[in-house]
Amino acid sequence: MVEIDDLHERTLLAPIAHTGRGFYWAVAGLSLLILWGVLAYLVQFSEGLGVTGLHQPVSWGFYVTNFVFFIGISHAGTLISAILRLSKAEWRRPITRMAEVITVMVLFIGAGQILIDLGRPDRLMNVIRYGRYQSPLLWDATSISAYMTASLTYLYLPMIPDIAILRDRLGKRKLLYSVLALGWTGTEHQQRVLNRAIAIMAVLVIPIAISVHSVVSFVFSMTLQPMWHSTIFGPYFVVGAIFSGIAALIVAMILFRKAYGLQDYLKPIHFRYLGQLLLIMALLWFYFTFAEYLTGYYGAEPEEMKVFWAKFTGPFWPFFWGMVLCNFIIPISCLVSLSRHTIGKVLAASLSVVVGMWLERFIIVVPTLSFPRLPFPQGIYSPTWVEWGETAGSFGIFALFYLLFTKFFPIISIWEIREGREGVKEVEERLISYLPGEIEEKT
Amino acid sequence: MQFTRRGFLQALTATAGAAVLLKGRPSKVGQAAEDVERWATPEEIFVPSICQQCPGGCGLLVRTLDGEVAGISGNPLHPINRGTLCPKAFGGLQLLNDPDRLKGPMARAGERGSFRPIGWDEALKIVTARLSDLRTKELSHTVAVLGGQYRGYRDTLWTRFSEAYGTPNYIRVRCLAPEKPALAHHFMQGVTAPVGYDLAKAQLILSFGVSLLEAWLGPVHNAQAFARLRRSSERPRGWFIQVDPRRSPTAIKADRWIPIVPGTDGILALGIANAIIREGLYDREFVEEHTFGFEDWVDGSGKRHLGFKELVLRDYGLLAVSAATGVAVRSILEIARSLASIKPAVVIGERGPAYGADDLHTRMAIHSLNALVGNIGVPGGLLIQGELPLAPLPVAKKDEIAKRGLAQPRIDGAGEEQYLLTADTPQLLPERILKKNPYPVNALFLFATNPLANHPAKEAFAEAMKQIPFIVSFSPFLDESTAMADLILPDHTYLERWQDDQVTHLAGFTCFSLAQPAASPLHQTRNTADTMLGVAKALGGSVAESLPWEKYEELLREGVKGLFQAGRGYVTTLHAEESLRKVLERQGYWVPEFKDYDGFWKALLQRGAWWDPTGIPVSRKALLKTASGKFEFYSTALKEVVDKAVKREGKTGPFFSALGAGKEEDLLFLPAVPIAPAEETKSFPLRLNTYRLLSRPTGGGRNQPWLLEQPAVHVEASWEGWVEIHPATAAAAGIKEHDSVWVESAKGKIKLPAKLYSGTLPDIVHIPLFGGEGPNPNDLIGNETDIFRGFGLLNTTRVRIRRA
Amino acid sequence: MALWGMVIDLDRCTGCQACVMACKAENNVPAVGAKEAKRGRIISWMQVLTETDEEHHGEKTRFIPRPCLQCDDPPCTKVCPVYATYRNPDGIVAQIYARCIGCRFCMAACPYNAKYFNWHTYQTEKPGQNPDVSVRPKGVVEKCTFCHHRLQKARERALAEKRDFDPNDYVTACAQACPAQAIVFGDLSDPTSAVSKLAASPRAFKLLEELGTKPKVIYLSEGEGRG
Amino acid sequence: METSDRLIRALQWVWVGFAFFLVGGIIIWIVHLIRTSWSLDDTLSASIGISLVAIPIFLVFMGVVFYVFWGVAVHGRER
Repeated sequence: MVEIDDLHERTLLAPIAHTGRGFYWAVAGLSLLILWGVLAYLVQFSEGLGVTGLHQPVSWGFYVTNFVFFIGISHAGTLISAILRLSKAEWRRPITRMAEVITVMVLFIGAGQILIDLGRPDRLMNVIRYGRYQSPLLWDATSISAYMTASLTYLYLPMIPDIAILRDRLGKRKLLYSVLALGWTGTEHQQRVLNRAIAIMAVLVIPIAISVHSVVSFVFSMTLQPMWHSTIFGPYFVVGAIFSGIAALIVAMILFRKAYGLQDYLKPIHFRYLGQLLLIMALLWFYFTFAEYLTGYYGAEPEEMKVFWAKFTGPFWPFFWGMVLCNFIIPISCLVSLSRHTIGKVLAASLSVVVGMWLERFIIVVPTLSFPRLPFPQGIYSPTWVEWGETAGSFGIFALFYLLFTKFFPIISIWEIREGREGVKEVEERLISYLPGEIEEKT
Repeated sequence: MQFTRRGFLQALTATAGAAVLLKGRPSKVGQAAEDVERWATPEEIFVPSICQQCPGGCGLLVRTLDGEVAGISGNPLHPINRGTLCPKAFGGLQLLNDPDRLKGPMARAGERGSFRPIGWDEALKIVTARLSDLRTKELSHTVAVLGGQYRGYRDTLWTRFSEAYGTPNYIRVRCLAPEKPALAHHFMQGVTAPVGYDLAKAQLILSFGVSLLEAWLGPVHNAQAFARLRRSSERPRGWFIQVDPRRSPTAIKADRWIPIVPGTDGILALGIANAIIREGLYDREFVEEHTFGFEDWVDGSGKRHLGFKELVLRDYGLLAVSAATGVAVRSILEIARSLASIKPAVVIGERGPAYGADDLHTRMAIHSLNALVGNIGVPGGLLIQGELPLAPLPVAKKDEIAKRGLAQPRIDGAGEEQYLLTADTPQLLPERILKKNPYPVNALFLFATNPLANHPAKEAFAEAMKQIPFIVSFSPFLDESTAMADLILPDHTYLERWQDDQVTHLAGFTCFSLAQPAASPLHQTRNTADTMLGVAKALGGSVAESLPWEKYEELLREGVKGLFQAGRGYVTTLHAEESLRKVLERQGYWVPEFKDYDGFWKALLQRGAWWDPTGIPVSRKALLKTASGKFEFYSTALKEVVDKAVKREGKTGPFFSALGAGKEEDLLFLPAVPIAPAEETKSFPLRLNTYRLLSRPTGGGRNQPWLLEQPAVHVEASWEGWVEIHPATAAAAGIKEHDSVWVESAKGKIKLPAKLYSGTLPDIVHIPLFGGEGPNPNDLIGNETDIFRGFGLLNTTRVRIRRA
Repeated sequence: MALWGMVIDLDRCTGCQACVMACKAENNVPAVGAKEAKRGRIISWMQVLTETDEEHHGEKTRFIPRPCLQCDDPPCTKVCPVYATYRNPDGIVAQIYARCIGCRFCMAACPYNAKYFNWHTYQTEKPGQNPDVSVRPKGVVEKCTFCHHRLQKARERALAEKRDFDPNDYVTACAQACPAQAIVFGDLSDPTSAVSKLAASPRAFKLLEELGTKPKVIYLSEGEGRG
Repeated sequence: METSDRLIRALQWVWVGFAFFLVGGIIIWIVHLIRTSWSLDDTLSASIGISLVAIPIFLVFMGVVFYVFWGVAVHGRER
């Protein structure tokens, strides 16, 4: 193994240089989950969607919930790293790549949920040949493919300098790295081109990310179903997405911090800032939920109230109150004071938010379908092992690809850390420039 | 040889072309022609047929493509259903193509239940050998024939066979005898033909427990009448009151649902009579001139007799009636006033299962309301069912053995002792066979009936069948009873056989439906009529002479000749032509449509039915045929029968004591229903009421998936029976919707899913007669017998429920 | 162009389900079996819905036979991503079984729940089926088509007999089978047709009319009392 | 310019070509959607409206990828 002298490079390249036993255990566990998911899908593909718990009024269930959930998590990455990069928040440096990787991985899995949900996946080409833009599903397809290309580019560009380091320092996979590094030698012209490109992408990604999740919500709000057909769905889903995105990011950061010993890169200060961001989003999310249900309750249309009471006191009350508990009560109580053992509190809050947000998507999709407008005979939707299998498989695939990514590329962007250390003086001047009045020269 | 594509096609069409000319449609000429046959459009013929899924007798139009049945729709010309159908008719498609149908005759191999297929000739040989052996041993009377719910020439054939063979035991196992008048009508009006109800013109229908729109004799015809009652251009919207312990779909569609304690319909009727009489709303003119026994009267020997009016005013005060029936006084008054004011009205009190213990007097009480408000002899009221002018068949020849056999007493004891008034008492069969009273049964024929499923005393029946040495079943399916048989001679389904149906009892017109086989038989089954004609011929002697026909078709052809020569009625034609003929007939011209009988027969096969719409006897003279020529509240005919029985057996005899020992003398002959004291209900608090579903065909329809999947509309159920429980009663027992529940009676217990249904009185649970494999309410029903109609009492059992 | 529509008189309808079974026989709609039915996957193009109004003391129950209402502004065809369901020139919302990818978006969008899904392969070629209607494979959505194949056959028969098409030749299986003649089918655009006259009755109302889907099945409410 | 250097450069062209192929494919698909909706006369306005937003965005992506490739891989080497 080549001796790597620079301190940062050594710690940040450590995960790529050698793989510990933990990695193999993790891969084994995750591949078990994936096996369960693949098995479940094969059974469903041969026998039809009848093996799931779906039935006549409730034609959508776990898969659509997972679709919205994973697309929601994808907002963690580019949106947060783009905003932090544009607002020049220095503490973003170790976080941006981790966030962007979540986005790219989870987008593929999110879009994959739609394929799993199709009754006839073998006729997918029909969407290409006979697609029609009047259908919100096609809006989804377009905006998700735009977001996918945007986040892939936005992930790839800042990695070029790091891949160049890998090409020079690391012995392994020289050809791959040299191709991907696009001949990066760190010249001043290349640096200027890269910075300008990243700036453009940062600006471009934010509106696309917002469009993705509002279009995902249009799949529901464009229909005439009670408690779906409402104007709040667009922003509500975007807020929910950012909320669940930050939570997922925090969980990933804590896991990698522990696994790869990145304690002095991901300091408690990072978690305190992200925790506060999570707190703000929790309050915002609660505000939107409160607004939606209050308007529904006050308006008291019979069909709306049927679904409303089904959520509050009817068969779906455990999921609804579980959602409120996980999304509001636990995060607020954890995140209010982050001075002492920040990591533990933030981890608890974000884990509960991830679970809560999955419940929130479930509460939006299933109750409305379970209580249609006309007195249609209703059954209660209970998912079968196939649906649990595919959910577990999706989480497994996401975690496995994330783990493999850390084996090929540094999870924290080395050149940005170095740029941060060198540019401290420049940051100082910028801070002073914010202050009013003349800057008297300090001798 | 290298075939170019074009060459191949030319060769193909050439052979196909030849094939077409050969037999009128492409025959199977080698593999290549297979595709051609599939491409060629099949020959589409619509064959009229008759639906046998219930006794309604609706006309079908079966669509056949190259001889294969591809669809069923209503026969637009048929007078009963005019092209419309009920849901069961479409189950016929699945009945025909049912994979579980027996493929051919089978004989028992080893112990009961295991069978080996045999050929038809061998099967017939076995039957003939057994029957002639019994005849020679002078045991012809020990042969019993059980017949289910059918009518027409199949019934005539079996009657002739039993007479010619010499057995009195041709027993009909059915709770509804549509071709005979109800006992109440016979005793109060002396009619011999069944009484019909002019539902189409009635302005008010008051129905006591008769689920018009679901069961009872032709729901399609009743639905059409109901539709005209509700919305028709000629008259305002009619009024429909349903008195029923259950809020059945009929009660839902009624303007008023009157929940009532099961079995107390008669008491309610008398309560209504009380209200009508007290407020003087009854039809004074009709009651004074055309009824007998209304006022108190003195008979020849100077003895004072209680009149109907005095009976009602004395015993049936509104408070007492309301307490007994659970119907509020206000409702009783409302019914009475609307019944008296809305004209023409009709009160229907006639249904398959018995109302309760005292069924005869209950029906007399209900029927007396018709007289009170003068519905008799007016359009929109009661009618008499006309006679079908079929050609009389030569009398069956009876040789010595037959005469001696027929002289023997019947095994079911119908017409003796307390069952004096019944034609068949299938309820008593099991115990009398077991006790070998009056004699052991050596052979049993089961035709269109499955006693081990739909007979209330089915466990006893199973025991009884074990002792019968020779059992023959004609069922096309291997149902419970057929599994116990020694020989199975499977019958065609109704789409594969010659078929007739003489519909009586509906809107008064007489209708004879005739059907040729719609499709060639799918399996080696045979029309039971042909089988029995074959057996008769093989038995020879007087049996062969009294059943001379080669095939069932010839019997039909001989009988239908009567219609041709009747000089009235028409083969059904398009509506326009029909109305023209009616106009002509009113002026007395009846123009024969056909010159010869062949033309008449072909047209009848082509159009499906013959009917005589005109001259429906509505007049009072036709309706009141009693000795006094009046409507008899106090039935003199019943008195005669009772006096004869008393002379024969004395007052302690079984008939008199069953009829009403200890009651006041006059109450026997008046429509007096005793108000039973509230009985103690300690161990079995709830009452059980069974009912028939519109979607369940006779014969159980065990394998008609469409009908099994959506059996009912008022509850959410599919593929299995259920028990309807009032939400309050269910909550008390901790039962939620769809929980499976044990329903227990003194006799047995079954497990069914519970359906919470608020359309019932809290202390009654309802179980549909679902048929098919599932748990059977007959396991619960006690074996009380209705002494007037010989069938079991289906709504007097007391049960209790608990969560399974 | 003919505007095919249907009037269902709820006063006459007895909830007997003859229309349901006639539709199943005519269109080879499968019976899904006991297990699948218990899971709530019954396919019934025409379905009689029972609306009970619990609050009223003598609670009122109403039978509503509900085919596909063939809306003129269908919410289901808007959302289909592959043009597998569309409003054809005859005004009937048709379903292309060969193109449907089974995403079930149209099922979620239809406020009347008139669309049904083949969760398994329920129906295969069996004897006694109607050859004019194709059997649907697993994984596709199916719905009432106003017996559209009967319209095509009626047109072909008119062509074969060299006369112009008579609207009365075309009637749906449910309208033909209804014993109470509660279902009347015909051309709404022709003012002399029975359907148009009935549609003008004061009792006429449309199901969920406020949603603006402009359904072509018009219901006549039940009458009260006499007259 | 040893062989491995030329191989890397070729592979880099392939890598960027693949990116162009992807984004270009999506643009062509959107155009195809417009054409079908125009030929079927099925809400043409929706297709055009969305493509007015979508196609420029994808073109921008193409631009950025090309700009980076040109700036880093081709010119940036020397200066």
